[in-house]
Amino acid sequence: MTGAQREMSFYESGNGHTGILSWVLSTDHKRIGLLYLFSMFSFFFVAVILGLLMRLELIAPGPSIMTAESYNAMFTVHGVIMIFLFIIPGIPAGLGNFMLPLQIGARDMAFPRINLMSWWFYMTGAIVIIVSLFTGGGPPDTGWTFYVPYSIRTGTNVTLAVFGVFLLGISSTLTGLNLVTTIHRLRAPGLKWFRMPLFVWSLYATGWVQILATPVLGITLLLLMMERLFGFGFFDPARGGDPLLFEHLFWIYSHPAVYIMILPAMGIVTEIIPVFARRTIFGYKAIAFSSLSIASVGYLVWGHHMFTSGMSDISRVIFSFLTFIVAVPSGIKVFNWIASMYKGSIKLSSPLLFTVSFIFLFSLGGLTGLIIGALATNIFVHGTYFIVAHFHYMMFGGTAFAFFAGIHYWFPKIFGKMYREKPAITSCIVLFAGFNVLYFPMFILGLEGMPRRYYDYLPRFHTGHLISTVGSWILAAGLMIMFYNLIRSIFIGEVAGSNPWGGSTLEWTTSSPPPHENFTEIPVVTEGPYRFRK
Amino acid sequence: MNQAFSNQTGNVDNIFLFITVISVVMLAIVTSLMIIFLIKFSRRKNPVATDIEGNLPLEIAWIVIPTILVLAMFYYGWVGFKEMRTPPEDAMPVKVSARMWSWAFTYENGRRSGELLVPLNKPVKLIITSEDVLHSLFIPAFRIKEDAVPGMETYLWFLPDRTGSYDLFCSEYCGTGHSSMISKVVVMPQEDFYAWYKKEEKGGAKGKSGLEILTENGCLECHTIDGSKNIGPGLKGIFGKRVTVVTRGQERGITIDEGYLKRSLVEPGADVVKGYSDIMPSQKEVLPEKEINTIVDYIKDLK
Amino acid sequence: MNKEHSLNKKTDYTGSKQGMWMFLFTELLLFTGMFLLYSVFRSRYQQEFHAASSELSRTIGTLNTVILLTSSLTMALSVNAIRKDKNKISLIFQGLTVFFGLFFLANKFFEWSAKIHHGIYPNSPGLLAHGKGETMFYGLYYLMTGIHGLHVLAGIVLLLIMMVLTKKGSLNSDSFVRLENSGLYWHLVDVIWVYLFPVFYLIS
Amino acid sequence: MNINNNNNIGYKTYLAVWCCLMILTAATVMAAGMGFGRYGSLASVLIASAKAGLILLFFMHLKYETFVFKLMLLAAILTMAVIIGLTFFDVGFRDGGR
Ligand code: HEA
Ligand code: HEA
Ligand code: HEC
Ligand code: CUA
Ligand SMILES: [Cu+2]
Repeated sequence: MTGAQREMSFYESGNGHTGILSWVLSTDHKRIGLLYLFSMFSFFFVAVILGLLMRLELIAPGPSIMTAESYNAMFTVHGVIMIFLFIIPGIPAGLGNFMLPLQIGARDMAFPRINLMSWWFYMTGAIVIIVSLFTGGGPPDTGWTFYVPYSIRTGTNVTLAVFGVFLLGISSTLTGLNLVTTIHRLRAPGLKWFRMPLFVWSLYATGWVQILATPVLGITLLLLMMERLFGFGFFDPARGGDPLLFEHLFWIYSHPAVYIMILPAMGIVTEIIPVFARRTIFGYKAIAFSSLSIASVGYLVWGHHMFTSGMSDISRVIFSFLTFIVAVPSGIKVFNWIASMYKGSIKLSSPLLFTVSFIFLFSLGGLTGLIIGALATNIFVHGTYFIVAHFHYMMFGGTAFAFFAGIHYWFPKIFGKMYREKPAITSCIVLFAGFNVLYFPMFILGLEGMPRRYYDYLPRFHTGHLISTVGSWILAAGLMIMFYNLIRSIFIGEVAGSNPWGGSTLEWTTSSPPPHENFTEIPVVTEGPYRFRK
Repeated sequence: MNQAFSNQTGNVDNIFLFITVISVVMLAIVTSLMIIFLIKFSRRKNPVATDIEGNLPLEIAWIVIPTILVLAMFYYGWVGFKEMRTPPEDAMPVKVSARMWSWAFTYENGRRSGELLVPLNKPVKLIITSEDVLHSLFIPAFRIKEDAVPGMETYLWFLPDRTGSYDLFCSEYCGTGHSSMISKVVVMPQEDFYAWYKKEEKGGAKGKSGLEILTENGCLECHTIDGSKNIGPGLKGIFGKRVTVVTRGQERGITIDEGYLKRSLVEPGADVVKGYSDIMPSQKEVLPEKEINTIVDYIKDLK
Repeated sequence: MNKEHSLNKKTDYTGSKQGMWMFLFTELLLFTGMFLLYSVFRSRYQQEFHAASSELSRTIGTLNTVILLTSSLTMALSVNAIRKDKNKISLIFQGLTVFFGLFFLANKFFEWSAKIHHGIYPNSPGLLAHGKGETMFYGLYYLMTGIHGLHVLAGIVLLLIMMVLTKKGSLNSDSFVRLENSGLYWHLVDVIWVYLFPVFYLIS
Repeated sequence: MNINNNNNIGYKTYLAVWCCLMILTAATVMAAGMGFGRYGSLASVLIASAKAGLILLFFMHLKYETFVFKLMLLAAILTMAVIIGLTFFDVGFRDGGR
């Protein structure tokens, strides 16, 4: 985009189509990654608005701005969008798609057409979900967990919405398949397994979880649809079924799914710290292996969502034990990150500031995960706002903050422009503050006994909810600053060089934005990542 | 959180405290180290970084120490849990039946109540089930909770050691009325409790009036008696009216008669009034025959 | 789809196969969900499952097993043939495989319609009257053989496409990975049936 | 690539495998007929696994693939086992009614 000698970027090079078609029919991983990012953020905004409306409803006891039915539909749609349309595809299919081939020195993903297909599945699923909101019995009101028997009995449009989620599941599986195969097959010459950037390692672990867990969601949702349409009775005790089996099946997917969300986020954090500390990462192998072990042990703990469900006592004990085991590799990562700052030469730019916020919020959320992983305390706080606080700390404070960090870090690579640093820092601080004002009171509310998914509450919970609602406004302000800054910079930002941060991984060796096939010449790798001094 | 309302309260709170203290310490260590490093090794103060690839003893330490800590947490959580799951032999059994969106507590002598009344200092065992969808019985002051699952019995127990009245919530999402599925636990001195326990139910031998039954059984959570619509159809003046119902997927028109009303109570899923969901809990084996008849008569007269 | 793909890469034989295998894993896990339900209900309703199973025709079940296993043989042989540049033979074997697949489906069709004729299908009054265990058994039977049948159907469609490609000559001894992958899919569907057969027809 | 690495499987091998499969099918039907009770279901699962193994190894060429493929299949199978196994800690030990 700058000098005439510069190669054409992937924005400019033609692919036989023009206009919008050159995007939605493109098999270029960079274009698909941007398609994902763009569509994700559109849906994300819908869900944010729903979240803000929910908070508004909860600002005071008694009905405020909506009916119970609409509130129930809102947290369901909020949850479904945030989980299935935003945070699960978020990093792997958005940033991962864009960065993975660049980081391993490949020209594209292993299956470019499947890559495009998965975006189409994603869009179709999203459209089906949107259609389900306005047709039939109206938006689903089951919560994102779709627990039977309520989800079988309710007259709302659950069947269609669930079908939409099923399609999203296919999309996610295909993404995972592509990630894993790409990493196996398309690494540049010399890029041995233990020379890969750690973001790639985390995508590898994520890909496997997507492949091996998502089909279980598929069959679970299929069963739910069949149950509604044909009445098999698998979950209906009157016919010999067992409602707890649905919970098992659902969490067999949905617990590993939280690692689909967090692993790539951890990967981003691991990329950013060494670059801004200008030193190598501490404990490369430990971080790589902890990704793999989080992914695999993550399969063994789904029962911790069912400690009060009536599951057998033995399995409650076993699942609690296993839950504590997964906490250890997460801890290893946190300690490695901190150690990687030791004796660095740190520049606290906005990507690093988001990363540091991540580490704090993730640790707080994760440590509360230990409280709810212990049996006796889980029985107390399960189904209360304590859980709501835990998972917002993990998904938003964790994944989304890392996502922010990643967006800021790779922004110059993706768009070839630089954003303004001051507003970026401001937005991070405002987001961080708003976040804690919004979600920390929820821990207290939970301990006082406030159940989740309550449209209305007793007056004694008022203070906490009020503070929380105010926090949601602060957060929204932070979000607005950040997006304004980023979007503005796409158009009128200063031109960024190919390597503004002095990064040492392969994506920084090509121009910004990268050319159509990423590299003029496939690089040859001779050493591990994060070498800043030669 | 420091007042003991039942034996479980202290039990759970101690474990909570144990894990929280460790967690806060951990968080403090992590955060302060991070901030110290950010300041001390900022580019201004430390322009040249030192590469450190790893340090085996350190890495082993931060694998082993957290492992020990989490195992301790698991252990205490388990011990506390065992206590929560072992009711004493002499606990007073109370059957709990959850349905959209009310609770019914049935005592050994058949006494029924919509609130949970219990005697002070006597262990109580709740045997919980649901008539329709999942619910969860949650008493925050006692730190206990267990789901009500259709077709299954689950249990809880506690030993109340202070009189008073405490909130009882439904904490598993169960539909529109989930947030109003609230009741109370009333812990009373033993004499008071037994006086209530032995008393004849309201209405005595004559039985309750139709409206009383509707109120006590949560019918009015979904139905009105003034003709307006709610979750379910209004009950005023429906007798003799023609309605469209969905029977096994087929629509058909019927006239509401006694047989239909009874069926609506006992087998609500058989004919679902068009425009409504099939969510009404069946009253089969919940209400005695006599009371069902009373209701039907009451609805007939509700003009 | 569009041109940019073709300038991208030479096909990666092992990579394609690896992708296919991973897709097969997702199929396996899809069925795992159903086998999970099966094993739970089987352990809960031992007697009833036995009784219900004896109402299924072992003859048809065995016949279908033989058919599918044979179709796997012809499938393997067709891949073998194309590698040795014997496109004609390969085409014949592919056709045979399709034929066996259809044969299998026809049997399934008659088996199902007989049962449905007897009033035994999900949510039918006839089935519900048989009690909980049998309701679960037949529910699982329809679910699992149904979804399996859909997979057979998908395999047939896939093979028909391969036959066209073989005929056109775009599959040959240099480029046969698409046929090999279709074969992998076909064999996997077979493997699943190998488990479905004893699990539904042979409960003793 | 080593595109021809498993070219040497002949018709004979395939036919032999098919024969084994037929024999195993006959065996499992017969075993079921004899009514071994509890061991019967174990036997039929074992026989099915033998058949599945044959198909995987020969028809699907797993025997001739690299170690990576085998490892991945192992991971998938382990996952399946874990899913079913852990669930049984619940359904096998639940004391509430059913
Ligand atoms: C990104 C998503 C994400 C992540 C990463 C996690 C991570 C963890 N989660 Fe969370 N969780 C959710 C998202 C997530 N969770 C969601 C969405 C729900 C609710 C779903 C619903 O019901 O709607 C939920 C619910 C949930 C429950 C069920 C609550 C209930 O409903 O009763 C439990 C119970 O055990 C739990 C535990 C844990 C644990 C132990 C971890 C661990 O992996 C955390 C590990 C991290 C740390 C421990 C912190 C860092 C470590 C250190 C600072 C080192 C020192 C630490 C030690 C002493 C070990 N989670
Ligand atoms: C990623 C997941 C995610 C996110 C981001 C949020 C965001 C928000 N959530 Fe969400 N929430 C869920 C997932 C999420 N939620 C889920 C799964 C449930 C459970 C549903 C159920 O019970 O079934 C839930 C439930 C839930 C409840 C409980 C409902 C109840 O139990 O009654 C409440 C109540 O206040 C709430 C509020 C909010 C608010 C105010 C926001 C936000 O709107 C706050 C405003 C946010 C911002 C202003 C910015 C956020 C920015 C990012 C996330 C990063 C974007 C990244 C880049 C730009 C790079 N949520
Ligand atoms: C969870 C909500 C709910 C509760 C509680 C409930 N109902 Fe209903 N009821 C409904 C719904 C929804 C319908 C309409 C669908 C149907 O027919 O099943 C209905 C239908 C009926 C009808 C038929 C009305 C008509 O117009 O045809 C009667 C009579 C009735 N209910 C009586 C009762 C009585 C008596 C109780 C209490 C013992 C009760 N209901 C409790 C939801 C409820
Ligand atoms: Cu009952 Cu929620
Ligand atoms: Cu979990």
